[in-house]
Amino acid sequence: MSSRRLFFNEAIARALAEEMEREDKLVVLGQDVGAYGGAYKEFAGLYERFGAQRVRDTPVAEAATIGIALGAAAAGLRTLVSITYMDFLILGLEPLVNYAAKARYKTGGAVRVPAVVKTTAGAKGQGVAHAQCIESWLMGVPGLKVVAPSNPADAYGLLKTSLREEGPVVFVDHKRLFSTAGEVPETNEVSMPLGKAAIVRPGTDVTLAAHSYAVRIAVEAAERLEPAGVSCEVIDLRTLAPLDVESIGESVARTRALVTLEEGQPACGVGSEVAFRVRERLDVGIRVARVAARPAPVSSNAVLEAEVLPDAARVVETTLTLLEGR
Amino acid sequence: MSSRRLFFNEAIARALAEEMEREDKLVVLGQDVGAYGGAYKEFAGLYERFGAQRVRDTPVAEAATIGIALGAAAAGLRTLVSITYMDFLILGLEPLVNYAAKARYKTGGAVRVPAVVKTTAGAKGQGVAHAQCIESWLMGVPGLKVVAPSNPADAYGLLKTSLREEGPVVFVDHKRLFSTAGEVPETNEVSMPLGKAAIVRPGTDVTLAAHSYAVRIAVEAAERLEPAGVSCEVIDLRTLAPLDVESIGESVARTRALVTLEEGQPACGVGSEVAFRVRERLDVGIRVARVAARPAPVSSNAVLEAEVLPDAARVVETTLTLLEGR
Amino acid sequence: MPDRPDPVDLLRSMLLIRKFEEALAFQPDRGFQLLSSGEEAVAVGVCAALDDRDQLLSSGRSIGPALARGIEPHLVMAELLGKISGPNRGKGGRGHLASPDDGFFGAHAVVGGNLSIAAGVSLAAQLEGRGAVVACIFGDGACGAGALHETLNIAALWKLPLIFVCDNNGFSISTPVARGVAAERLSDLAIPFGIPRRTVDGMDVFAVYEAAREFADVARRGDGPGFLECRSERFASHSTSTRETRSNEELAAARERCPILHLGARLEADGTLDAAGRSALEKDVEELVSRAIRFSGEAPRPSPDDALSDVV
Amino acid sequence: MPDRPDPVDLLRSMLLIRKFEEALAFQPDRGFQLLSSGEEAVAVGVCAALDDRDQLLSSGRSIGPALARGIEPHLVMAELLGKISGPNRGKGGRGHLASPDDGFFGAHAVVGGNLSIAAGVSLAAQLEGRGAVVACIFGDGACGAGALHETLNIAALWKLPLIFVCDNNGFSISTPVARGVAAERLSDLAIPFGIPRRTVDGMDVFAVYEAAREFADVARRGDGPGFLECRSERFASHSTSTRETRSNEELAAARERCPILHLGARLEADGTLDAAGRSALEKDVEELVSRAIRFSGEAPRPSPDDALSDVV
Ligand SMILES: Cc1ncc(C[n+]2csc(CCOP(=O)(O)OP(=O)(O)O)c2C)c(N)n1
Ligand SMILES: Cc1ncc(C[n+]2csc(CCOP(=O)(O)OP(=O)(O)O)c2C)c(N)n1
Ligand SMILES: [Mg+2]
Ligand SMILES: [Mg+2]
Repeated sequence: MSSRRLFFNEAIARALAEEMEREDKLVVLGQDVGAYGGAYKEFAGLYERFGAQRVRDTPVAEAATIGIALGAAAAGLRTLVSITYMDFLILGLEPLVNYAAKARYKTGGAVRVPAVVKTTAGAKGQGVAHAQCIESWLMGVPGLKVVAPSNPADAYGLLKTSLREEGPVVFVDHKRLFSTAGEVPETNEVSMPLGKAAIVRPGTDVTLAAHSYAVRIAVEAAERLEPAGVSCEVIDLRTLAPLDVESIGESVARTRALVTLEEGQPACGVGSEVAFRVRERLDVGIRVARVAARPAPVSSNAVLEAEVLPDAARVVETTLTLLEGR
Repeated sequence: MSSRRLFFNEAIARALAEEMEREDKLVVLGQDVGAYGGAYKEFAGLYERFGAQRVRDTPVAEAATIGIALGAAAAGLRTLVSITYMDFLILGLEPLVNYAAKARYKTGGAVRVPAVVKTTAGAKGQGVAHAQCIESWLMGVPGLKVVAPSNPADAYGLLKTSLREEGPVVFVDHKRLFSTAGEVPETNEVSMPLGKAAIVRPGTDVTLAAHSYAVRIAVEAAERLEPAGVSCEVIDLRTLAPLDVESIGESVARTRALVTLEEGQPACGVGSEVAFRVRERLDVGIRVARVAARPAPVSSNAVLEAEVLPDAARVVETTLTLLEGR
Repeated sequence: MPDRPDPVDLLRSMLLIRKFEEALAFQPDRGFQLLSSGEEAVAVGVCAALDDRDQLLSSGRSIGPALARGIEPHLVMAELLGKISGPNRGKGGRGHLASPDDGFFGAHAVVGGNLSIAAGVSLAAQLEGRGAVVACIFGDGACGAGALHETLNIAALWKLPLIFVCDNNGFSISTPVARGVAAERLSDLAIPFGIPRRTVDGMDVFAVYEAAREFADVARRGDGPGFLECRSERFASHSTSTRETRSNEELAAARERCPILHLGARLEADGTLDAAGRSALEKDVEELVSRAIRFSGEAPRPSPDDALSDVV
Repeated sequence: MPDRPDPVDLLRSMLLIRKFEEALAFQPDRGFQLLSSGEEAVAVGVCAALDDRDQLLSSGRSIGPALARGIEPHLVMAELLGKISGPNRGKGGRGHLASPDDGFFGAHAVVGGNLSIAAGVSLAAQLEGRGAVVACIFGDGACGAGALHETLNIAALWKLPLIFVCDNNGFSISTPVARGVAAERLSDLAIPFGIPRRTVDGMDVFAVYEAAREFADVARRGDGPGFLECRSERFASHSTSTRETRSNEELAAARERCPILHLGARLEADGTLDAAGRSALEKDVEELVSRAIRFSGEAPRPSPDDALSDVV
């Protein structure tokens, strides 16, 4: 299949453009998503092409904006609502968690909410309230799907799939990913199911499991560990809910060691869940460690940000310690 | 020390009355906390005793109410803000997570927020949006302490301690606990530190770790397992952040088996964190299982509610399966 | 939709709500309920202004709105009592009752939580372009919530076909409206956004109907939202398990304003409905209610397996 | 507090903000900044109405407010550049700068997030009973947020000593206020709550001062909050890393309204400040700014260990 090199933000814009072309009922809402094209130009071109009715700038009112997107989807539209940063998603969790996630259940199937809530996680110099990764909160909400791609091809594929789901999906991207490039297949087909992790680097000694931007850190760590004689298998979770425990489990069954990596906090994080589920599945003893943010807010201060965020050096160190005396 | 039998709601009211007596700057805010005395009478008598300035009914505006309580605490008062149900705490997480939890850090120590956010978790026939237990979300927020007592004495002791903390504390109680009774020491002293779990029932074969109402379920399960020859040690976590990993770890080091129990969802839940931390600490292999809500919303429907919530029978079954072929 | 609803139909509809709730109160396993008795005229008046295309959303005080919108009483009763024959298979109950096919998009037990959802439903209606409107009933308590502000603003900016119906029964649980909302008239909350507003006697079903009809017409024409405050009385305590905070005198004064009493007297006085007609009407309604009780009594509860269906 | 502030002081304060930001823009490691250039008169006018007991809170556009409140420029610069000598040890930065001892309770980078916090600070002031007031500066963008409604309502109910200062610079990032808020005048948002309101020219520091002073006096007397809308212009793009969306003509028109230009001309015209006085003033200010740059340049960054201090 032929492919084209796109930036992550371009992959999002392309997926949206194709899906809006295909589905008249798909409407995009969010702050500065219109003529401005989004904080990271990930909506570039949509307003010009589909107009102000279908690409709607909203006031700074995250709660109502999400509620409106969900209500509209429940009533027959399909919607994608953009929440600039995941920190502000907190303002609009009420309709997402109390209404949309439960709508199908509580109505006994009478109402479904085919909406995508797209939001940007991660730290990049903007300080304590523009930096958080709280995707783990959403993993424990029955009725929500949670997607967190690490590269343009997955962003494209998973967004298209998400936009065709029958229930609410939270699509989490990352500030540091928008300007990364990658090959994206030249196809309009939807062929990337939710709930499938990917082995992005095969290896034999340890499995590194990560999602979103942290996958790049994991790969970097794997490259650094190779000369030290440690062969890392890097797994990109891609979807956090449903979680592809099977693929991670298969990998760990081979490597017998798991290091989870995430940019968010460790406590009740993605890593603790992955670790629990994998161990539950395997009947052999495995070594497990997790790497995550240190337990502090993420300051805009470059020194402090770098210290709190996980990096390849910490993954290397943790992995070496874990494998010590193998 | 002499003690008196109190209901859980009375223990809360007593702790508050004593602390308000001692500290003029302590103010209580929330819906129907005034003359009405709170949804569960847990504020009974305070309004009559301390007046409308210090016991303030608020509009249905969880976000601003929490923000005001936090801002007032930051500016020199001490506040307790009541959020009737934890489901509505979602509406006011923004100031709690983005402001209060980070205030001390982001100001380099210039601002502290000695506030208690009290809220009621758990299901009791009121349906999908009046039933949730999301305390695990808060465990991953640096800067927050999270307390979740299971009995009147702990509610009394931990609330008093929380009201004297220098930073924000979330105090989680439970609908089914208010009408439970227990002995509460007749002392005005504060002697119950945060971060200390309690062994509420000693045992040798397996450690059951739970918090809040689930502790009662754990004890019930332990009683049922005894005739089957399984001796359970029940640990009441009492504080979720900080988490007393040391005590749990010591217990599990002896029993070599851990079953976590919580009413909330399993994914990224309290149990997964407890399990991770305990395993990280011990250098021996242990058996671990978790019991939590089944992955669905909790309906007001009695049949469905009972099916989704964890109960003693599931704890018994899980424990027996875990210990099989010991 | 007829230009003016039949007053006897309105009376029937209000009577149905009242008698339905009286019967419900006698059901042993009725659980936690919020009753609409006293506030029937709000739901019935608003629904008289809606047609088949339209959708209604309510707060957790949903029984009146659901019945007024025409969902069959036996189905409502089954849902409230947790039976599988309810429109939501007994999963939603009172707090989340929904039947979009009947034009009742649903209740939402989070105060103020229905507002932005309703605006979304009205956005879908607007883009569909069939002239449908959406009405959203919320309480005076919800007027303290930021959700109202955000939704009013966007509804005004986007000229959404949405009727904000504030059922002001004077209380949010124990808190009187004067201590919950600083606005003198709750409809004043619409002023800044340039949204047309009315405050009417919520115990007068015609006053409610006429104002709702006016806003529905405006919205259908594409001229955007309206804000209708209906001043009503709640006859019972906040919920079936909440302590009453009003004195007997206050309660008696509230019950004096009974919308059924007043409309009944008026129809008798002007000869529209004589004693015989009235008792036939009552019998009809009682029959419906008995059938609802019978049906829901016989209907099965869900099985435990249903707990895990329709999740994702 | 003098009954009327010295106009030369106001000019100096505005000039300081302008020159401070010009210097900041040249710092290589300045990071992500939101500048107040063009909006100086809002912060300076409001601060002229506050005294030592009072507290100010701002949005993430905090540089003007912090300097206007009198935090030493070298300390502000150190904080913005992430140095340990800043009032927040370099942890807060522009988005969360705070110095309560200087009467600047703090910036908060969440739009609308400072409103309820400010109301809480004003509740503490009210209960303390020393007549202190709190001013909270927020943008036009924040007027779409539910936080404003909830806070206005409670402030009105409780008569909090709080001045809501809306710095309406016409835009929320790329969104013009007319598409963000349906209210014709943003101060109309106060109407339903019975809160006194004013809309003034935010480029005229005296107009801002006088209205702020009036509301401060009201609040100090115990008569509750006020809402002051100041219509201003932002001279740069939303942030130092945001694309500009206005045309050159629009920008030029905005800059025509420069508050410093106008006050300078006026003071020259009426003889208050002659050319020599003006250049002395400029030199003073430049000296302060150079010192700030020097000081912050030499100040150390935090060490990685500081990342884990002051968390709980
Ligand atoms: C966000 C939220 N906060 C609190 C509650 C608890 N609660 C349930 S009903 C109710 C009263 C609301 O009053 P109002 O809006 O006037 O409606 P009414 O009960 O009078 O019909 C409250 C506070 C809730 N359901 N949702
Ligand atoms: C709750 C929230 N939503 C979105 C943002 C992103 N954001 C940062 S500044 C800004 C513009 C706000 O406009 P306005 O209130 O007018 O302030 P101005 O930037 O014009 O000073 C936005 C949307 C945010 N910080 N917080
Ligand atoms: Mg009410
Ligand atoms: Mg602005």
